Amino acid sequence: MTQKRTFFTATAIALAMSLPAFADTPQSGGTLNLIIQPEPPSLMLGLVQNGPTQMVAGDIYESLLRYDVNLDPQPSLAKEWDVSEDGLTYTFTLHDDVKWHDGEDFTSEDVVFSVDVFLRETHPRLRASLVHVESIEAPDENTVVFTLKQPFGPFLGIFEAGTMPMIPKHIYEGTDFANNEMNNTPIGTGPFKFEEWVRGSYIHLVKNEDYYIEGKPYLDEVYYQVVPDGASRAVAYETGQVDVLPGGSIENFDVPRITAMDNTCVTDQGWEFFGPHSWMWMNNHEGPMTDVNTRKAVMHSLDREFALEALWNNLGKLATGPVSSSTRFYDGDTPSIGYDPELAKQYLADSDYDGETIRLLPLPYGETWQRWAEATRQNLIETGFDVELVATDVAGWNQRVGEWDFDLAFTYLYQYGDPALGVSRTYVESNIAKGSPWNNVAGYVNPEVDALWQQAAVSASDAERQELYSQIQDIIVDDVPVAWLLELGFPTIYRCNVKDLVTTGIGINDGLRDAWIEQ
Amino acid sequence: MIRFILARLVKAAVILLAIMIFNFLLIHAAPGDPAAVMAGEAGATDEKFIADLRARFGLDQPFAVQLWTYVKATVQLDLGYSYRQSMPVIDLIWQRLPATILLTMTAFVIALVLGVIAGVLAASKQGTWWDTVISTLALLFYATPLFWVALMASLLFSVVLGWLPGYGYQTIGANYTGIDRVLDIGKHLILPATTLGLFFMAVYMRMTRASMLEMSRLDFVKTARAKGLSNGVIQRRHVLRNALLPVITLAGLQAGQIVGGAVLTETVFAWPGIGRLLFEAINQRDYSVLLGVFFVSAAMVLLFNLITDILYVLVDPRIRLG
Amino acid sequence: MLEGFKRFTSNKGAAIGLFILLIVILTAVLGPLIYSDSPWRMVQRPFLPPFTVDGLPLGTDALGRDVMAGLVHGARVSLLVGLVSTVVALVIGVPIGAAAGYFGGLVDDALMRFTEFFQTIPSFALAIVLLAIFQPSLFYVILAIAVVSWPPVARLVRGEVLSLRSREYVEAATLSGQSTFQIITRQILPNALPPIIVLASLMVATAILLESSLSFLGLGDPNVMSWGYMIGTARTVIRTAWWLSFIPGVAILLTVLAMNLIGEGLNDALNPRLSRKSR
Amino acid sequence: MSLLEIENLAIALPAGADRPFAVENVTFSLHKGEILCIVGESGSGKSMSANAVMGLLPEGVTPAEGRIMFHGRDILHLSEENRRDIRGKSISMIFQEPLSALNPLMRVGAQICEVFEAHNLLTPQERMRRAVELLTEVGLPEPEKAVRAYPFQLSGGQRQRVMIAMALALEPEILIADEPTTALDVTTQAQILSLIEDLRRKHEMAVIFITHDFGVVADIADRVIVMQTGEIVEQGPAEDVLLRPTHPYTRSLIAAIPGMKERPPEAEGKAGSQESPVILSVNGLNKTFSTGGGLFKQARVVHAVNDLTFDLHLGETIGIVGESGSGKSTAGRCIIRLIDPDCGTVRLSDVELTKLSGQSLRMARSKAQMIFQDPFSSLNPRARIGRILTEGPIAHGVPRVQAMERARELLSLVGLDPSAVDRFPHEFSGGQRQRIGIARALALDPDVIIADEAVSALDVSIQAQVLDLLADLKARLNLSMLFVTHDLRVAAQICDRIMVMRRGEVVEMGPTAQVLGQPNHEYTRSLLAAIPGRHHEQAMRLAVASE
Repeated sequence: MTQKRTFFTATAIALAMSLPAFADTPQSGGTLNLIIQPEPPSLMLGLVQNGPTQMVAGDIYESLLRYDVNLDPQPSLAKEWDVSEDGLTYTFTLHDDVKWHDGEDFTSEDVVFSVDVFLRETHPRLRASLVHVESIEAPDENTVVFTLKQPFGPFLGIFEAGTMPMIPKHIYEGTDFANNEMNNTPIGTGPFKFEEWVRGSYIHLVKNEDYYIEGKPYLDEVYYQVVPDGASRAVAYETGQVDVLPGGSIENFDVPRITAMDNTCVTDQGWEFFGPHSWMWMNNHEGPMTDVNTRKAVMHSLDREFALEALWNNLGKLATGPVSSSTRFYDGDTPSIGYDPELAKQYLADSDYDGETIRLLPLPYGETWQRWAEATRQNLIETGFDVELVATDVAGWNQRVGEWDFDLAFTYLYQYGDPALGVSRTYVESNIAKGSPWNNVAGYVNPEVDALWQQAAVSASDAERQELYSQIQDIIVDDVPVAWLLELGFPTIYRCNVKDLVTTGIGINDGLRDAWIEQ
Repeated sequence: MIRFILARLVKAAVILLAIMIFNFLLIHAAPGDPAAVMAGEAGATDEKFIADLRARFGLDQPFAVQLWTYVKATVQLDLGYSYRQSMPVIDLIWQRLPATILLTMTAFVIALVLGVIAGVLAASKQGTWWDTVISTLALLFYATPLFWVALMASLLFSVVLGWLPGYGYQTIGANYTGIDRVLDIGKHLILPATTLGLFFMAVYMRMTRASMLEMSRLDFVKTARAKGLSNGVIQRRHVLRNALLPVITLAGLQAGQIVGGAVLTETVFAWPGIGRLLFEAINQRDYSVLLGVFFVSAAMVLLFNLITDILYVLVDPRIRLG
Repeated sequence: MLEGFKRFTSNKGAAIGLFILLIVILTAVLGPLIYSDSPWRMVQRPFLPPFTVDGLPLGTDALGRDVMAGLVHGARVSLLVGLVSTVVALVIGVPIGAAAGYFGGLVDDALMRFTEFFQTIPSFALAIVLLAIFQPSLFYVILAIAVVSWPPVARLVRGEVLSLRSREYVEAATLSGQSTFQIITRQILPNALPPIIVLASLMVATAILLESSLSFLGLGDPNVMSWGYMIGTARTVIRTAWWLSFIPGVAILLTVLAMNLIGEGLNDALNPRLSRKSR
Repeated sequence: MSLLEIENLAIALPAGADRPFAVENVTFSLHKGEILCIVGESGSGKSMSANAVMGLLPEGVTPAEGRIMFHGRDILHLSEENRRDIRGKSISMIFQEPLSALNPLMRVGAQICEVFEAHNLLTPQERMRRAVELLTEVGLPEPEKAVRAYPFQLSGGQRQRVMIAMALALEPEILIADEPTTALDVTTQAQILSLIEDLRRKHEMAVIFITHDFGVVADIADRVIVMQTGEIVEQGPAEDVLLRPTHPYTRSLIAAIPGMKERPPEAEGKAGSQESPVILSVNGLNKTFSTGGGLFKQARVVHAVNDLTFDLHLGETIGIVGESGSGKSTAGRCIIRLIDPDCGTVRLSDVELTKLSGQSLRMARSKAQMIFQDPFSSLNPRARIGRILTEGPIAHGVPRVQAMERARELLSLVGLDPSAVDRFPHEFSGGQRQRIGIARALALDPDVIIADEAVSALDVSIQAQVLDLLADLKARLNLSMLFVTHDLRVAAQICDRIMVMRRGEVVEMGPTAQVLGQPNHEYTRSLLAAIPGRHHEQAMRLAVASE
């Protein structure tokens, strides 16, 4: 089976989008002010890949592909690509007139350097995928060939800027990457260039006049404003000082009020690629949560509808299991995990829980999470648990979760569009290791499921993968190793005259290439 | 006098050194491994990544070595490097410090000037409704939580009335220059500086009032009256000057509290100063930034104290010449 | 002493302060009996304004919890933290100050350098760091507040002891063969008590403020409902539900005000420097 | 012709004071050029009338009745403006404590210039010139430099001279001096008194001189007013009042002046107690204080006690006499190790005190007890008298009941009711407290008592009583005593031998009669010469004796 998709013009992309804004002709000019929260530690996307960094650096750096809201690949630096029938060879053809911000030419050599040298050293998440890669070659200036050792289903899903940003070889080759001075003045190929960063205040980007797509970008200047306080961020939008509130920049409580304002639009699109999925870790290693009945009692105690309504403004959905509905191979037909206090009490009675204090770790990411933990504690207390909140800051949370020093702990993780990339990592036995809060922290062990994950990842057939993943979801939901909560809905709030703000499944993190302001 | 200042400087330096060691010990006693935090934010899962980070930040060195390195570097004003923010700590602080100094100094001046004026007024009109009103206000300000009054002020003046900007340091994206910029910053400064100053204003007011009343009872005031001096001259020249001595001492001591109060004010008003930097750094366990901010704020307090000492010397001949 | 009490109650401000404090104490002691349910219980729709629903006089917060219940339970925490941390601060500060003042010389130098050192560190920032290290729980909140508030006690006690040490009755006690410990505890400290009591009452006020500030920043004990916590959580919704921050703020203000008024009243009553002036 | 007429003046005290009026029915006049002394004990209201003249009554204290006529106007009813005009210009005033009466933050010259400024006189340059002239006139050394000095840089006597210069600046008609020499040493006091005397003559000023000291009165007064609890009990020319007092209160005051009564002959005879055994032997005692030393500053070294050597015999009283700063109190405290001496030995009975420490020192020290100066600070205000008197014995192992029994006996011994054990110190008067202090010193049956200015803070009549008590106890219990005082007359009354100290050194030591009668040392002579009222002493003594 050969897949071949080629797109040439921006209008073609726009046509493929489901967003309604393209009826108008884009207008050039204007300044866009966005909130950035928290202030990113660095803008060098090759070194730091957290949310804020990616949001700003997504304008500066690009990768070979982008993904639409259905997670289908779209052209970016690669104008076309070809996957061999055996699923082992991926050939990318690059745009031929792309230049770095400092004027140097962007070539296939840069791609090889970025992936094989730079990112292989600095990017742990990509490194995990690169184990499947046999070789990366640049037969000519505009062609890059990836050869795999064996088929890897989700491979075409890793060519996104946050996973595989293109790094300028002429700047970084042979240097100490982490301490290169140029990290403070990032050079990419993206639609906007880095201009100035006043720490604690704002990051200023300006239009890349030499961008390879004629006419783009439309905006002249972009400011990412650093406003550390949620209420102040809301005020900044209200008083017109910023135009865009990306997901998570204001407290959820403020969302209804802000979205009710004039000339204000809201979308929860642009998160499909990440598929932020929240759950409570349950400690399967030791303590009361080792008993499946206790875990089920917890699961059915949780009034997630209330949380969705009171805390998340009905943005997002109830999770039905380990896989987000926006992630590929989702299967909703799994055993019910809904709110049922009576059932919860029954499971609790059947369990060997004998009244010990359950230590619940909230996620130290602000008000909503804190409130959620408080509501959850109350839910559990009403079922008959004795629960104590353990206050931590981010560092303490990381440490406790990484060291399995908890009974219940809130968390949420991205799924990166494919179960093999973002789901299996938290359920397979091989990923149980102290020290990291992002692996199989719960300590879920099921050899049968492990085998299925293995099989699904290397299958080249989507149909076969779907079947395997459905099977996995069924088994895991029945084991309740963790208590799944919500598929989080992060609303992007913006002035309605800002058009084409979110055009891909990665949202604003994919850069403001297409955005324009209606005058 | 130079001797006196030199002696104070040496003392300050010793305290500063002690603070360095103390801070280092304290913060390293904290749970939470900075490498784990950074790895987490990078979305990393593997051990190697964390180990690399630890090595890169010297976190794998013996404790004593880390301490010695820190003290040596701090003495040379090298406050380390924040890997979380990819910047030398001293640069981070330099960026934030002016905003904090602007805020605290303005608050301090507001508090001192208004506090002393109100205190003098209350003392000279002791027992009248002036005194009652001023003393009651002072009592209220003294009892009001700083963060709460900041919240209420921003609600009232920024949200409801829309008179003043309620957050930040300057109008976002306005890019004013010259006098416009000064005015813009000034406008942003009013609410945070006033709310921060309010508590201290109450302190200075009460102190000035009490001190004025106490001085009025002293013999030299009687002498001044016996000379036939007018009440105004007596109050100004004899009572106030003497009454200000304890106020100066207190003001110097309070300076440290103002820096602390700035953490709350800066958080509520999104003021980009070191108070906010401190709170962020604690949340992220950014050791080098934490140590740096602590060091700088303690140094600021010591500087304030030194200035107070010098002022005291200038005002009080008994210390200058005795 | 009796005369002092009369002077105290005849002071209008002190009487008001005492009245408010009594209400707060009553609330703290009896309130939780009336509001015996956990203040964390979600009882109604979120964000009900005050006086709109029967049985919920002050409305509900962001999770539909009873604000009145929170206020009542918060009184207990504020008073507890205020009192206990003051006691702990006294336990640290009084011996240090007494030793420094009584023995003088090197002991004084060492102890005062130590005290000065704690005074130089911005105390609020120190409290934040201490809590960050120990993880916030009621115990550590109290400890952190005590640790940052003892230096003034030590300085005050030192000053008092220093001046009392050279009093002739102390010399007489020395000559009569009493031990140093006896002299400090029986001759000196009882006479240093009035200013210590005054300072302690003001410290309670400061401690309540500190606790609320820490809780406001999210560094309070998450299992305990406190006024500072209530404001901290309401801060984000101040635009839509201003009363959620306003009401606990007033509670703090009144309690701290009461403590300050009482402190001032005690000061006038116990340190009647003015009354011995006329001669 | 009288310059100032005070008629029927009554001054009301605020509610809650111990009496409704500070003074009542006060009527007197002041004549041009005369010195009028108002004399009385503390609480007699002697300063009040003078303060009323200046309009400087303390807050809450107001004139209730009467008038004060000055140049035909009633001062009490003048506007503030007019009163200010009088103050400093027509009537000026000096105070008891010259340090606190001067603004510590202003130069002396500037404070003098202010007087002219207050009345809009002269240019700034002229004012400064006048300030220098005035300082010259009041006898301040180096007046050119002195105008630039701050008060703290001057000595007590110099400060009072500055105050006087200030008061003289506008050549007032009346100078009110409110106990101007009480805080000064006796030699300085003599100088200031003669300065006031001189200036009065030169400027033809009238002076109202308020004092508690009949010696001072005898030295300078033209006329005398004696006050008791707010009322004038006697007034008249100095000689009449001093030598022929009509009111019993006046008589008792004069009789109470130390030295007014002859020492009983048997006391003189006992001066021979030199033959009795030595109970306290002090040898080569030294103590130096250094102050203000620091990293960058030279320490200032003061020899407080320099090579003190003497023996005290059983039953003997030695007076240690000197002015402030002479080291007399330090010497007393070094002997019983309240202050640790630098070197030298103190042998008490057979114990060498200087070698002891800790518990053994505590035990040995019970044999030397002290009576203190200030009756207000010498008793723990929070302890009942019973506790105060028993703490010592109990610390030395006496059972509580027995100690309490002894306490009652001691109270009777010092002339107090034994029931006093249940009361607190503030319930007693100054004199009674001093008796309690004596009882406490006796509670441990000491071999030696050191009395440190034991009667200096007391009013003269109380002083006499306490001195009598001490003399009586001494005789009855055969006490050996070191009597530290600044007052030669007090020393003369109770001591067998006198030791005169100056700047840490003993300048003269000998039997009382010899030291006071034929002093060897120049300094002793100058001290004796400075005793106020000395020249009238004989006459007054005769007057008292003739009663």
